[in-house]
Amino acid sequence: MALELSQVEQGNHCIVMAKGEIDLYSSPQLRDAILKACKAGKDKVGVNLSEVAYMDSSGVATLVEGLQASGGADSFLLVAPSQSVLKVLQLSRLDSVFTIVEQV
Amino acid sequence: MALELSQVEQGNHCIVMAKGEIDLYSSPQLRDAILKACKAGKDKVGVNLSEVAYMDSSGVATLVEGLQASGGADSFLLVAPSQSVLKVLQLSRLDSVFTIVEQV
Amino acid sequence: MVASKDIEIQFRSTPKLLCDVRAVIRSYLTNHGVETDKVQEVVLAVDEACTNSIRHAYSGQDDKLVELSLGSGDGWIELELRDSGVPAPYDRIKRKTDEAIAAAALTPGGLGMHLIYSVFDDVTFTPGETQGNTILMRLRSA
Amino acid sequence: MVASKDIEIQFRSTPKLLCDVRAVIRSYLTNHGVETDKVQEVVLAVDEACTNSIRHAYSGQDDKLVELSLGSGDGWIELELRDSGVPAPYDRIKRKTDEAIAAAALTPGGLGMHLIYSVFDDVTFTPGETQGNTILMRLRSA
Ligand SMILES: Nc1ncnc2c1ncn2[C@@H]1O[C@H](COP(=O)(O)OP(=O)(O)O)[C@@H](O)[C@H]1O
Ligand SMILES: Nc1ncnc2c1ncn2[C@@H]1O[C@H](COP(=O)(O)OP(=O)(O)O)[C@@H](O)[C@H]1O
Repeated sequence: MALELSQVEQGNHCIVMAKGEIDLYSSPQLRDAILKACKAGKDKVGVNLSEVAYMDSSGVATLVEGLQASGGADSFLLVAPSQSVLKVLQLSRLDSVFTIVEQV
Repeated sequence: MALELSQVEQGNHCIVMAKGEIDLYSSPQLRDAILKACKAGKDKVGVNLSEVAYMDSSGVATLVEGLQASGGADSFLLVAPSQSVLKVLQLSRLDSVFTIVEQV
Repeated sequence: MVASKDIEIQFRSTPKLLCDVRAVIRSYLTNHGVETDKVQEVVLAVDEACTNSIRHAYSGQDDKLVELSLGSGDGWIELELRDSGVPAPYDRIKRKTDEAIAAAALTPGGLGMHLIYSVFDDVTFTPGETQGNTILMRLRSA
Repeated sequence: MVASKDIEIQFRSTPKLLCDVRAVIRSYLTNHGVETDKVQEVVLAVDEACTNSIRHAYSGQDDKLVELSLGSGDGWIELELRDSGVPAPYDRIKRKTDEAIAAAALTPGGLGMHLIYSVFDDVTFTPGETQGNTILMRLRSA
């Protein structure tokens, strides 16, 4: 299952919608999408992970990079992460580093 | 995905409910379940294939055997076959041999 | 194989493992842009070929080896299956005429080879001189 | 491996194929009665190990070979991964203490080995003397 990415602007948010599997192959695509969203000129960047069936540590590293690029946890949101994404964040003990919201 | 089988009696029908994948490994289990249903003393035997995600030619052969064991197409019904089961029956040109019903 | 090989799966000749082999074929084809309907047909056809190696080449012995290579390139997706059992008799595996297929339609059995020939764009079945079988199954890719 | 080998997958060292490798692991574990939650964790851990072979052992070269064997028996499910790249430095792959893990928690990276050690009941990582790595990952089965 490939990764499908799209960008949605919503008020002062720029949201990356991700669908599929995030691994060593697809995380560079996610990285590009997040960096593009950071440049959209909105206050906050979000990554909607509700339809991500699988994510590995290269995905986690990409999200950490996004957090840094966007200016920190106040301006970078993980939106509705799926159960498997949440699990990887917990296993990597990074769940408390991110701002996780159910919707924007 | 393993094959799960159960037997349901409904009026003058004895129905084998099949769920999962039917292949060379699991078709002997389906065979046993059908032969057991044939001995249940009902007028008609049905095999509900609505939740069968995969079936190969060993499954087709097992259904043909069931057709013979139960006394023919008047007394042996395929109930609500899934799209992938229908396809295999068509590919094997055996769809017209069976009585296919949407429900009993 | 002509295309460059991506994955090779070697599995014990037991029906129990067919499901796992189907999973990797399904994933590989989907990731190579084959449509869901076609994926289903290819998985079915290759499963029939694996089943034949187990039933016919190895007469059901479950401690032999079946090998499947997956590759792609040059506009083709290739799957090559190999066993080292009893070679198939040539007249049982050759492509049948439409009349022969119609005549045999109502008997179960003999479906596998028909499926393999209809699903793939190019099939080469090479029974060994004294041992083993190789089937190269090729699909034009998008 | 101690358990009897059922499947061996050899795949080219490209991230593109990881998805197909995960598909067969997922299927094998599910068919061996492992619960969905545990299947997810094991798939993740083995994927990290494969990723390490590609990134570290082969420095991203995509034309090398990674091998994964799956087997079961005697109450164990075993997965063995092998590459023939640069052997891992021993101090990078040894099991970390809880303190070391907590200290490293906020930096990305270094997660893979931690995951592998936490998910499996028994892990033996054997870097080769001069070449290659073997990781045997064992799970108690139901
Ligand atoms: N891998 C194989 N090894 C040996 N014989 C084979 C193999 N594949 C096919 N055959 C031969 O070809 C015949 C036709 O196969 P198939 O069309 O799948 O029908 P079936 O398996 O129902 O007989 C088999 O009966 C067998 O004699
Ligand atoms: N297959 C391998 N080949 C070479 N080195 C490896 C291998 N697996 C792990 N390593 C080494 O162990 C280190 C820790 O791996 P890991 O915990 O997965 O973290 P990361 O990959 O993020 O560095 C790697 O940085 C690498 O030096």
